[in-house]
Amino acid sequence: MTVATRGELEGETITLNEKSASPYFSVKDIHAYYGESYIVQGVSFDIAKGEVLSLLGRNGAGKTSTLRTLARVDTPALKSGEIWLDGKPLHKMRAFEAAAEGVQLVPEDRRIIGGLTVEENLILAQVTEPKGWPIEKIYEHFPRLAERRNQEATTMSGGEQQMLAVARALARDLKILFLDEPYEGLAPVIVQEIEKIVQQIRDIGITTIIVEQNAVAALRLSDRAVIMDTGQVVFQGTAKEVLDNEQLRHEYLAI
Amino acid sequence: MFGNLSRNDWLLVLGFAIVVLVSPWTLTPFGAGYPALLQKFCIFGIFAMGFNILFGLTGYLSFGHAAFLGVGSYAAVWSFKLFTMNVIPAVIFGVLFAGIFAVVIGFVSLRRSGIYFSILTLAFAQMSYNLAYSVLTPITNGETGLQLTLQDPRIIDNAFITPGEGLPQTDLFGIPMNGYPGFYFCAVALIICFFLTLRIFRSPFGMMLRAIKSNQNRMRYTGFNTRPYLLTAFIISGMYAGLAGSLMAVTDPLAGAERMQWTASGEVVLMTILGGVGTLIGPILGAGVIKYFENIFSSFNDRILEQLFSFLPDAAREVAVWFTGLFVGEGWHLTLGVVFMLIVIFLPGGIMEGLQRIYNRLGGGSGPGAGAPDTAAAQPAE
Amino acid sequence: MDAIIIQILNGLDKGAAYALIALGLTLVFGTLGVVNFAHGALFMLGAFCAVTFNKIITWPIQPPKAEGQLFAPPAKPWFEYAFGDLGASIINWSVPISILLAIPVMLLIGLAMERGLIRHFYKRAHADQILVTFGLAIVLQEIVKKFFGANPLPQNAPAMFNGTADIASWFGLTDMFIVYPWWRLIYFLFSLLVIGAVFAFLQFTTYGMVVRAGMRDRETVGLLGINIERRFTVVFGIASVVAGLAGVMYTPILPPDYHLGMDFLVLSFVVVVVGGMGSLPGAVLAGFLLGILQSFASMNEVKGILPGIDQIIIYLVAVTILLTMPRGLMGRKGVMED
Amino acid sequence: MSKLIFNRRGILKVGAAGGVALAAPMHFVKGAFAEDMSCNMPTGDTVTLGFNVPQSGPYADEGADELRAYQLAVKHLNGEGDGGMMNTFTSKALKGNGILGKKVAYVTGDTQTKSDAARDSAKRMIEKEGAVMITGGSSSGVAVAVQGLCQEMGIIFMAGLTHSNDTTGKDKKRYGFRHFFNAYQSGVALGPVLKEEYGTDRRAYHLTADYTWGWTQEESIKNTTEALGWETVATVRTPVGAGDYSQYITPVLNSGADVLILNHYGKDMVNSLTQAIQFGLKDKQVNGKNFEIIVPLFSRLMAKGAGDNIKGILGTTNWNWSLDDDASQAFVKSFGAEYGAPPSQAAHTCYVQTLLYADACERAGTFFAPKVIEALEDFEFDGMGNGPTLYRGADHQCMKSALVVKGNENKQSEYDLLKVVKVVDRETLTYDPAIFGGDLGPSDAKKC
Repeated sequence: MTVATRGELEGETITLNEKSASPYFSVKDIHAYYGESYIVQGVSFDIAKGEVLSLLGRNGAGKTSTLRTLARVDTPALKSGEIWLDGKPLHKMRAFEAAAEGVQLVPEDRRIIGGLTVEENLILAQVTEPKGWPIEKIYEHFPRLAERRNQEATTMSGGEQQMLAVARALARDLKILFLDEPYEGLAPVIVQEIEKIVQQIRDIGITTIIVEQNAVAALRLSDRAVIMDTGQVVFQGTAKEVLDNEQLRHEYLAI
Repeated sequence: MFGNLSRNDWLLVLGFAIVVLVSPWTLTPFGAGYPALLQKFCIFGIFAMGFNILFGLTGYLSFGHAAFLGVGSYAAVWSFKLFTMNVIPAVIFGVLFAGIFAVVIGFVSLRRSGIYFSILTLAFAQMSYNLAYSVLTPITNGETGLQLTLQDPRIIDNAFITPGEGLPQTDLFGIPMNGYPGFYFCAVALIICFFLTLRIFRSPFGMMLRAIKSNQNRMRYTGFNTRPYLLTAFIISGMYAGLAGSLMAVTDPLAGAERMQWTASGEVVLMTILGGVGTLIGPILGAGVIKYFENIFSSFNDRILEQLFSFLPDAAREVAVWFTGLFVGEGWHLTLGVVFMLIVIFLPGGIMEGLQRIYNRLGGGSGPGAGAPDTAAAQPAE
Repeated sequence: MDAIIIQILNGLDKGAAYALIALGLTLVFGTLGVVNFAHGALFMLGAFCAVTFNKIITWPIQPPKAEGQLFAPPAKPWFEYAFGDLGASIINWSVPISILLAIPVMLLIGLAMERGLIRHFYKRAHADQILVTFGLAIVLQEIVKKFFGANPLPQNAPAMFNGTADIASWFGLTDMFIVYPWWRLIYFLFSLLVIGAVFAFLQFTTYGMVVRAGMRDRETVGLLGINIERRFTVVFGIASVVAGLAGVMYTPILPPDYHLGMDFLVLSFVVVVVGGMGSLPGAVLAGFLLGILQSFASMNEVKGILPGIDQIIIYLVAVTILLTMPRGLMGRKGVMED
Repeated sequence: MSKLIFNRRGILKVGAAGGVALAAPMHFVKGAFAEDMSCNMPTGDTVTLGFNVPQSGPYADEGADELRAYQLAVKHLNGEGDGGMMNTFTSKALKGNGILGKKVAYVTGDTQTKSDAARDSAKRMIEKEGAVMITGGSSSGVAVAVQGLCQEMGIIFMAGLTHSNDTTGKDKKRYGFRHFFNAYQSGVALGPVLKEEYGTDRRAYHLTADYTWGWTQEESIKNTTEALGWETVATVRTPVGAGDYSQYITPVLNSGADVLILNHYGKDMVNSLTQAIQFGLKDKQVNGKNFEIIVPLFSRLMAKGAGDNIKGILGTTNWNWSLDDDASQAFVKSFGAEYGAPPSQAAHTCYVQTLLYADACERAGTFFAPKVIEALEDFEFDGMGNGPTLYRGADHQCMKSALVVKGNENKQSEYDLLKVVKVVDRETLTYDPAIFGGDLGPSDAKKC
């Protein structure tokens, strides 16, 4: 038996199955729109604490939109469905409120803020609670950023910006991390470096969702995988199941 | 030839024509059944409808459309002064010159988009206004406005008839163009413009403009050159404005520089948005509402209000008169401001959206998009 | 030479007003993404803060009507009755002192406007924003007209700033004749002070850094747990205070009337766009640039060659700049282009 | 007359018949075209006048004061109140029972100080509300535009505040009448006073509002001052509504001029004067003389806007409430009792115009416009505050005295802003109507 979750209190019927606990992060039948276009069409999945999940699928399958919906940014707009993180109803929150609950999205284009230095980008992440790693600790782990702390952040290379984006997420005390295409557009050497960082994050035990074109690279780090197509979930399973399923790989991942 | 118009469209044109032509009777109970105001309804209806072809279809917000109105007026009055009091050449000149003006301004302004386009058009219109007001006085007669004089050559008229004593009137082959005949002339012009607008809305050209509005960038990436389409729309809407301007001169042969001022350009933007951007009828309704307010509300004075509230006891009457006095007479601008705000806040799609909602509530439609064919084209401003 | 220097001064002074208004306008646009047509009205309201303050402290105490006089003799302000010489000098300094009134009042007006109206329009089309704020501008000016009438209401600068400064002699230029009104010099310096304060706030405080970040990318700032909209409300309040202060201090130069805001509105939009939408330094630069060009175009020598140039110079420059520099002097790509 | 006219009439008839068939409602079928019917002749027991004044825009305060004067005039015409100038007016045709026994009613409209808006609003009053006469306006452009409209529609227009020579000069109309003086008369009136106060050796610099009224005023004043022997250093055109005039004022400093003439009115005048004073022009010494500023057309409401800056500045005005003749006193008393403040010159001219129209109808015995025009033309009267006055038939301009005034240095009341320096008599101000050209046009009645 477990303690009643928020879901139960709100009249949600939860069948107590053999896991006997509500999942750490739970997505229930979310539907989201960009204006009139129906992008996310009823996606549901759960993640356990500390798990790493790959969200895979072809271009335009709705992966990024799903991540953005989960991070509660204004677009796409969530029309229905629920998102729960550790008993907190994210679907009722806006991005800044979700961030206060420990949600962090590292967007695919990194969204390093121009006109600000590297250090200012990091300070920005610690303007509000909950704060994560102190900035000095970040510099220890990312010596490159320390070197460039007073440089305008957008003048750095793509890989460095990706580092900063991840570092910025770590500067907050995060419960779940959404990584959107962390390797996109980066040279192989840099990819390796980033991969190492993601590995570290995983080792710390931060629950993570990775969206990645490079499915193989993503699956290497993941416990489980969700495959999407045209806004819907077409497969859920372990990372290994995906790697072993030729047809699945061929049909949805082109690998 | 008119293959792109459905039966419903024809009915719409017919219905519209009937509504316009009977308006002298139907609008009288509202105090609007007199020629000068009815003429204004038609003229500004044309102006707003033309503006909507640019703004409603392509999303390009011109803030200098009044310049074309002014050019149309000046051209028409010059036609009266130089050639003949017949209105047909005046209208042709008005539309033509406004068109030429639109080619030049449009060609330059359309090199930019968004607010930069708006400011470019605003700048051109303000330059026209300032120059017309002062330096160009020989052409425009400055602040007073261009008027007919007894010394005008009027070469065509004078070749056939001896001028009578006093200033001649504008005429359509003998029918003087003031009062109700003037209104009917404008009304016919409005109906023709409505028909043309409907055709543009339904044509592939109209579809193309809408496509530009919804995704200009994508069209650019595909190597598609949108500018000729935009320029054509700009010129067409400039010509509508020129027609409106020349009709103003037809019903009242005077052309003033303030017709080109930014406030006049702003007015047509307000009319269009008030009525409903991108809708067929909306801009005409918007024009009607604003002109009605301007004419009717500004004419109220304390004495009329006293009569209106005469049934109240003295103290209550004073309060009522004072309070309503804030919004009418010299306070009519306040009413206008409040109405804009209310409409934009509560009816983002303008009056047309309001009508659509009422229509739906009355059970006429079962859901969005099920309304009248013209409102189906309604879409929020982008 | 003297003439040119004086025209530069004129341009700087004119530009100071443009820059202050455009600064606030850009601040609001850059943060909230709202095209605020009521910004000119805020400038006007600021000016009327000075008028109101002056009205309050000079509330007339009517001496009794003499026998046979139809209208009473000029009244004496009650402040003079109540506080004697101190009262008189407060009245003398009423314009600068009314800044103290204007700051809280304008802040409140700004916050109320943003919370009550503007916030509902963040995601609406720019056209809707223009319409609703334009409607608001009309309403505000009509209310002011109702209370203060349509005539300009002259406000005096403190007596010690009446008259002119002999600027040439400051620099020991005895062969030149350059005088300039004290109050206009003060206005110019005041504007630099305000502009400097705004930039310092944005550049050197964490709050300012957050705002700058929000102007660049409000979504990401939101993802970092910051409620940027609340901060932008404060920014709106600041913009409103800046416009208000510009208005207060302008009253001795231009007697304010209810229409003041509309007179500056179009011009300040041109300034903002020429500067580049969303660029604060651009707005300031464009303000001063257009002010100076306007002054030069008004010189007889120039007008002799190009009659009427002074009436269109601002628009002409705007067209030229926008055609050669697609996004204005310092605009960024993608802002307000569709 | 050529026979082609006849033909044209034929077409006209056919066309008009078509028009009637189309437009059957109201106006076309209203009454047969009787011999002496003109537009909107009252048929019931009231007569409606149209007061077309600026209610918004820069002249809104003047418009409000004009409207007050009109309402007072209506009261007096209807026999209410103390009668004001009706008691001093030399023509005794008005009986205080309305006009020709019909009670006077009125309608109002907002000109917005724009020609278009003013014509729209005049048209509304004529077409919809049946006004038999239109009066008002606070700017020459508007007056000329509305006057032209009234000529076309056959409605008498009694101009309010309009100072341009054009109104009764090149744009004069048979149906338009002006009581207010004009720029030319301002110049003539100012001349001797300028000579007396500032001598004959002066160098003048003009700043002129860049539109028709500004130009006629500049020309008139320039002619006057040059006749005195003054030199004109420069005439500079300034945009209307410029707000900040600093860039036009600074060149005056080093130009060698010792007199600045501001051909501005309204808000422009308030601004340019305020700023000129700020630039220290009044404290300057040039060529060994005190620098002077002249504002040829003054109004008390504008003087109020300029505040203390107006002190000691010369100008002209049509009428001022401080005049002590019986007529002015009666009017000020009546107006002051009603509204608690003295009337402005705009209010005065509007009040007088209304009375003059009513009186003309009484004397003509009809509202029939051509007859009323006849009654107004070359009408001699007195007791309206400007001494003996002639409504000149040749150009419909009143010939009467005008005032040279100075901003009061020592005011006795809040309203005591202008001090009368000199009352310039009618003979001095009378000029040949031919100098401005123009043509009154016909007075034949129009149906409407």
